[in-house]
Amino acid sequence: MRFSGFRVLKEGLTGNKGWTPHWRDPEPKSEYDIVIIGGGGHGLSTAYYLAKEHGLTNIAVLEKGYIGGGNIGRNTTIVRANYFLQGNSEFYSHSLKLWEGLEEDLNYNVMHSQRGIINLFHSDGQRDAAARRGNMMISQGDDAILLGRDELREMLPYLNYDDLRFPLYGGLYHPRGGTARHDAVAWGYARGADQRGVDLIQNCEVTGIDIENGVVRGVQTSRGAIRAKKVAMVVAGRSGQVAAMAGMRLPIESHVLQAFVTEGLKPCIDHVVTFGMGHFYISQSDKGGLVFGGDLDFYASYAARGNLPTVESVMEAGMALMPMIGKARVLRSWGGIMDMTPDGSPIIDKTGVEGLYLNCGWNYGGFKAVPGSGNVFAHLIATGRYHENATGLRLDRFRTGRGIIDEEGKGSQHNLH
Amino acid sequence: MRVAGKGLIDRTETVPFVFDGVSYNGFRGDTLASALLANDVRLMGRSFKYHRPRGVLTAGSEEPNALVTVGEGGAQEPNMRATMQEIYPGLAARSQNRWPSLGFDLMGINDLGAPFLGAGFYYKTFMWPKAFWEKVYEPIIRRAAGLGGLSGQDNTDKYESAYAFCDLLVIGAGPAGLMAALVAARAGADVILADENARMGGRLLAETYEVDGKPGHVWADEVLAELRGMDNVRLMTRTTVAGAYDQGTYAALERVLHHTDRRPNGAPLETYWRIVAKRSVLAAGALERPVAFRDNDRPGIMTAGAVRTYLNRWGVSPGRNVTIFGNTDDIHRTARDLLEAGVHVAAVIDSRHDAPLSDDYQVLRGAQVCGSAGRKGLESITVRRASGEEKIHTDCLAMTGGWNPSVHLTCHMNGRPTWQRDIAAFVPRPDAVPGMETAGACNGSFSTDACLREGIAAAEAALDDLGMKAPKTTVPQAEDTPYEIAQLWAVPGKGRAWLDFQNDVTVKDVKQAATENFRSVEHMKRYTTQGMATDQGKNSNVAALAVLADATGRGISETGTTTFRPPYSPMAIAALGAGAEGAGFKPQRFTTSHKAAVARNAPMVEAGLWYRPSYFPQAGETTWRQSCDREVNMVRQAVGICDVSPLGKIDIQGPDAGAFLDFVYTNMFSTLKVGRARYGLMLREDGFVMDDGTTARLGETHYVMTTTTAGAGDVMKHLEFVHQGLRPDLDVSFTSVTEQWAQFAVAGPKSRELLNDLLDMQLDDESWPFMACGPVSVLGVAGRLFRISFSGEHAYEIAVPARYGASLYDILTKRAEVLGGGLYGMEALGVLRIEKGFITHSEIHGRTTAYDIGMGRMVSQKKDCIGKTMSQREGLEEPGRERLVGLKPIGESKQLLAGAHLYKEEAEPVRTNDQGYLTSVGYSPTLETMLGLGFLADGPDRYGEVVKMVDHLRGVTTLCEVVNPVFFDPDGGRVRG
Amino acid sequence: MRITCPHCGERDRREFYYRGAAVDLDRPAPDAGAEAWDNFVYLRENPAGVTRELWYHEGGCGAWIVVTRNTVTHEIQGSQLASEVNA
Amino acid sequence: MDNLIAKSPCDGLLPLTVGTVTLSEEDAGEVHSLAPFKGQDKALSEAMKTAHGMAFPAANRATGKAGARAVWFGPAQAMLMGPAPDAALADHAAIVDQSDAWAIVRLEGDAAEAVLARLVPLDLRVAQFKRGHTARSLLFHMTASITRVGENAFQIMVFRSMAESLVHDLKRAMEGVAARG
Repeated sequence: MRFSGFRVLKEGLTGNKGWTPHWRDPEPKSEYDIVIIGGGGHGLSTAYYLAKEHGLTNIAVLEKGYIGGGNIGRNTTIVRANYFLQGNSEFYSHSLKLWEGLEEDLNYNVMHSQRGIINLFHSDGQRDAAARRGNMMISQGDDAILLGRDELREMLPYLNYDDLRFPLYGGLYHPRGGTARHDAVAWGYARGADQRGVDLIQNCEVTGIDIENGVVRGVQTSRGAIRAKKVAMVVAGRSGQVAAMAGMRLPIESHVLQAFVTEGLKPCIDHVVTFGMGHFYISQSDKGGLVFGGDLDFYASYAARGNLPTVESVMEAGMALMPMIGKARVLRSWGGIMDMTPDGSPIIDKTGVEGLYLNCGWNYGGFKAVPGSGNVFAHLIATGRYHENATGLRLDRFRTGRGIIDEEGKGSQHNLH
Repeated sequence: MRVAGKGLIDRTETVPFVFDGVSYNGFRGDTLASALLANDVRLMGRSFKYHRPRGVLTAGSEEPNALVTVGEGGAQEPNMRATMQEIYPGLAARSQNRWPSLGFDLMGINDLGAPFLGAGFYYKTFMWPKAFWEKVYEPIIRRAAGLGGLSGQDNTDKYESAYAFCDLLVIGAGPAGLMAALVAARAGADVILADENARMGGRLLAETYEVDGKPGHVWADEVLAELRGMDNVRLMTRTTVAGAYDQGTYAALERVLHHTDRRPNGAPLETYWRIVAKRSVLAAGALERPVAFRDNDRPGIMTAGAVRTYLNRWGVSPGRNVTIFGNTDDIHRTARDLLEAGVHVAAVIDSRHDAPLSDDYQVLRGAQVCGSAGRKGLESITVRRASGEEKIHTDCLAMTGGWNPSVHLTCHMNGRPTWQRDIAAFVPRPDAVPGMETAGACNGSFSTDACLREGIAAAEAALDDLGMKAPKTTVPQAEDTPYEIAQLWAVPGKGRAWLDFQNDVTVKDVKQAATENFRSVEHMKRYTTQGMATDQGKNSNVAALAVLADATGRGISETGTTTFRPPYSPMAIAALGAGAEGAGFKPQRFTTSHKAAVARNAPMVEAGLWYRPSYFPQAGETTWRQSCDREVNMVRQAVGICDVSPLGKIDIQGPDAGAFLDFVYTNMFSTLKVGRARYGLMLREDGFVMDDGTTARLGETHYVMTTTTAGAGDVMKHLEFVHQGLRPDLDVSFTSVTEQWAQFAVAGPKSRELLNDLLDMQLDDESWPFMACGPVSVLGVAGRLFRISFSGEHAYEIAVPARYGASLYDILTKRAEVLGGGLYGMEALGVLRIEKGFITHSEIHGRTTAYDIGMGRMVSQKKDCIGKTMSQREGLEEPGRERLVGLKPIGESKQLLAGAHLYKEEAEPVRTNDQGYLTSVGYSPTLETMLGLGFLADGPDRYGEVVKMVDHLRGVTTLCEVVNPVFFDPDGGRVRG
Repeated sequence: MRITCPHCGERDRREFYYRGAAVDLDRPAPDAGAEAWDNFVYLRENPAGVTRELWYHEGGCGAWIVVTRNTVTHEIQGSQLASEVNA
Repeated sequence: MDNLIAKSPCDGLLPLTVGTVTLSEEDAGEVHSLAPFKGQDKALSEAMKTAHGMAFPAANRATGKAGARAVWFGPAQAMLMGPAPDAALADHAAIVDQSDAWAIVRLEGDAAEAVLARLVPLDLRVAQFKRGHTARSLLFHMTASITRVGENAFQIMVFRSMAESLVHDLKRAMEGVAARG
């Protein structure tokens, strides 16, 4: 079924009786060409692009819970391409371009809203770092504008210009940055993959990866064994456990990142605003809730929930930066499990096992990467070669020291990125 | 309608208030909702999507409909629950999400478009044409967003946060909570009893139960009086325990002043509490659920429990001609209470075929309400029986679909409640929150007797865990009516039957979601927005789940639940972030010279929580550059003074101090002579540069290390880690002395002349050569002197105990000025160090190695040190790495910009041609040109080459010559001279 | 969250700085080889369950401690001074 | 001839009274950090007893009394407050002058505990945190040393440079507590 305004009108006039499932619930077959472990955003988009761009459709996506139940359903929905190191820059740029055609491509309104992102800076040194970043963004073909204090004040009059502890010097404005409706992205890719013949298998937990003589043969699951020529692990948040089934140890530590949404409010924040000195970022959803977050809780965790010190420091940053949000009430808080890597950048690579591929280490930047990640990962799986925009996301960069992509400059401690 | 002789309000005190510009009177003790109902106002809000007219559904914090805005300007509070907002003289509230008025809302037109606005409609449309989303569709959708609004002004109220500790936290002060608190308190435990309401007692205030032969509220007051008299008990009213966290930590919000317009100086409107409790008892009660039937959302339709609460607690009947509908005996209790109060009961519709009959009112057994009518308030209902449908005139329908135990807090640590079929509700799983017992209605035990018993049992269990002896407690006498329920979620039929009232989610929406394969409960929730409104599904989740289970042919427990997450009730950002406004956000650190610098009009800049002067403007100077140039020249030609106290200083002592330093620095310190200082480079274990600074040896076993300002804390942490974690065998200790000493740079050719006037001895090159250090007497005060330089000039740093800092700064300034020098700030300091090619964190930004910054040879090959092995990885020493160089403009453009990137002269300035970037720039008055430091691929091999600096952001392109980063005095003659 | 410092007893988590897995205490010899160093600096067991990790009582007494903690439930099973591990 | 003039950390900021609580700057005399060398803990404690009449404090405890106190500051570290350390101590411990490194204040009054409960994540109930108990902890965002020196009196130490923030935060807490009556 094709979605359109006309279809909504027609169904509305005929009692909304004609809607059909967005995807099937097939039984798993005993063998596939490719098994993708993980039915989150990255796994679904990988399946979608394998089918769409490489004509491969004998694919199963195995999801232990429900489609889109991982971090794609529990993030703060920010989409941007504002990185400054080689390796990241071209990759996220590629991803943003895919975002920009996503609704038409998927025939699904994911509400990608390019409302602009502003990263604030508070000193000459921070302005220099922002300039380095902005210049890289432009040289990559993306957009960036360096705002001075007065221009910032015009755009964001509600910030605290009077007595902010770290005075506002300006901001790096990324007009093409913005937000999207997170769940819809998962559903759109799921529907697109399903329509092209991919089997989405929910409630199917992988319990083992079969490897013979260094070659992958298939997986064991809670719904039986499935043979496969290629297996892709796309399970950020659980990467360590799944990789361990293949005997691998990863440069990843899992951490909890909390996020918050307030009660619905009339529109008051039109952009995504990032306050680095306070580790705080905020936007307002189309439904009216202020969606915001901050730093990790900083301790390793698989609990998908956090504790109060981080809650408070996020709220404190909000109060410091924009006191007008004080009366907004936090409706819900939640936590996601983050694959934290030692340089804060992701890993998309082959492994030491033939036919076994790895996509992990999204830190807390995985949402915006969903189209790009699936796209380049599909390319790698289908062709065996790195996509031109993903040559730097290698697993061995830590061992060799070659091409470490440490945007924060914090080094090997996983939770500092 | 106010009912005579009922309610726990103070009828002697009339309270005037305003709603939507109309003045009303209520009584002291009323909520806005009870007072409006007393004034026969039923319409209190509009729903989110369809702008349907709505009245109160409940009498508690879970209210989804009656949300109002209170206050004006910076004190404006959106989305206040009329059911919780106590009235006070002068209270002015207004309705929300309507235009132009609550009675006539143009957006009500959405309701007519409902067939096209069902579940998930927006995912399927607004995609064409592409450009219309941001420009047309999204702005329209956004305008419709939200219920209330923020004022846009800075919050004018004060908030505070606080900590509390106790042996036992009791959450909820109904019969179970009161009993638990009483038992634990009598045993001597430190008890905190917290309740969301203004008055403690829970349902005892809302029902006509007796306890120990007294009215329930009287019994509650007696218990509270006893508790109030004990100094091991803290009673916290208007306090919502909102979240359960690890190791017995709970978040709670106390609404301190919302019930009054008094704002004493400094008084908090709200206090956010973190309560640390060794044990807790959850006695949060239960929430009644509505029944879904066609048009079940009209003002006048509310839960039966709410009707009894308004009647018994506030002496208000929400209607004059009431009908009652439901599936438990509660409906009969409601009928009896109303009749006793003299309110007419038109009919009682009991869905159970075996329902009890009554002589006092008409009971329609096995019947269901299947529709309602009335434009802005209920006028009639339609009842379906086996015999057919029948219309009954009524202005209030009290409905009940049973009760949901308030399990929310037990879910906060990922506990999933279990389905208990006999009460058709979810109950907490035991030990879902470590240390928490559950008691009473939140446990699925609904009779008063069960609540009292479980309260006692929970307290006894907690006391046992605490190692305390429980006193012997007799259970007070109370009703023990069995709870009999026939499941009833949604009455079949046409039309729209509301589940989530605020978000306008209907039974049809849930069924459509199931049809579209959003069968997982999480999918259904996210697709329909069911349970995502301000009540977080407290009123609707279980019914929606039951509808989904039915639509997908599964049982309820198999279908599963969504998760309740903190907070239980929404909490203001201002409360959770209390104290962070303005200067409170992070500590401010002031040097002893701060006031003097400010007095000289120096703009202060922030650096690692410290404030430092940027430059010192003098008469006639109109730009910062003029001041900066003068200050640089002053240091190069005479003498300059700069407060360097914010640099980290760590005192390191012990027999193994030298060996320890050899391990944390790349270079040797055990060989340093006493009375000498040395520059040191410190790596992280991954081989990248961590920090740098000068370390001086004051004695055989005594060093003092200098760190960068920003790195001081991290370096201390690192030293402690290396010592405690890796080398506990070494006898060494560290003490921060950053704050002990006020330290000033005295830099320039006349620095020695200046100091010789202040010290009790004469400095010369022999006794105080470059890098010498030692104790001195400064105007009779014991201080320290270091002959070190960050400017390349003959320079010293002089330190005195901080109490003398301000005084010494004044004296140094005065004397420097006499010598043709004076103060210099961070701008000049920056230029001076760039001229010399000295690095700061702009260069050691965490991604550079010793090799990259030209200090590869400082990594001693004679010993191991932190970071050494990893710094020698193949990828970190191979050709192509970006390494430190100096850059000088040589073309037409003379401008350099930090953050600009470097390209080959002829190359297009795109990423794939990127060769490096500039980290620091400054105008050198000494060399009369801009100078830059930067990183360039294979930079040191390219001295003399011309490269192109491009700054896309600011539109600047400059050709630069690649040079050695030491621009000025490369042999260092000045620093030694 | 509350963490037990062997010196100070149970304290609020906000007083502590988290570093990572206690593998950081097992520093290889300089010549142990690339694999050993990769294991030490970068690779992690990262269990969903009980783990040993390093915390610093930064807003407290300054002790580095090894905490045994469950990453799924956040239950803390014990803590020990880091200085005793390599003593 | 110029003379160096001494200024205390809270110069111009204190004293301050709000409601029942008074905040004042404490003149603690000399302050020295004592860190015993390996195996010298006992010897140091003995030397302290001999010279200053107080033992090296156990963890989370202060010894001595007003005017001459030793406050536990961390593993193998205590602050000797009041007297200058006797020369004999140097044989057993690294001694670092901290006389100018800390802003030291006294918070006193009926509601002093309630005021600190706004800022300090410690269980300060008198049954748990008695006179002579001390803790290194946080005061809002600052690292601090907090010692109960009387039934309703606490000694608080933060870095000298943060004196203004200390007073700012405590004043706000004092006002909030006082306004509740």
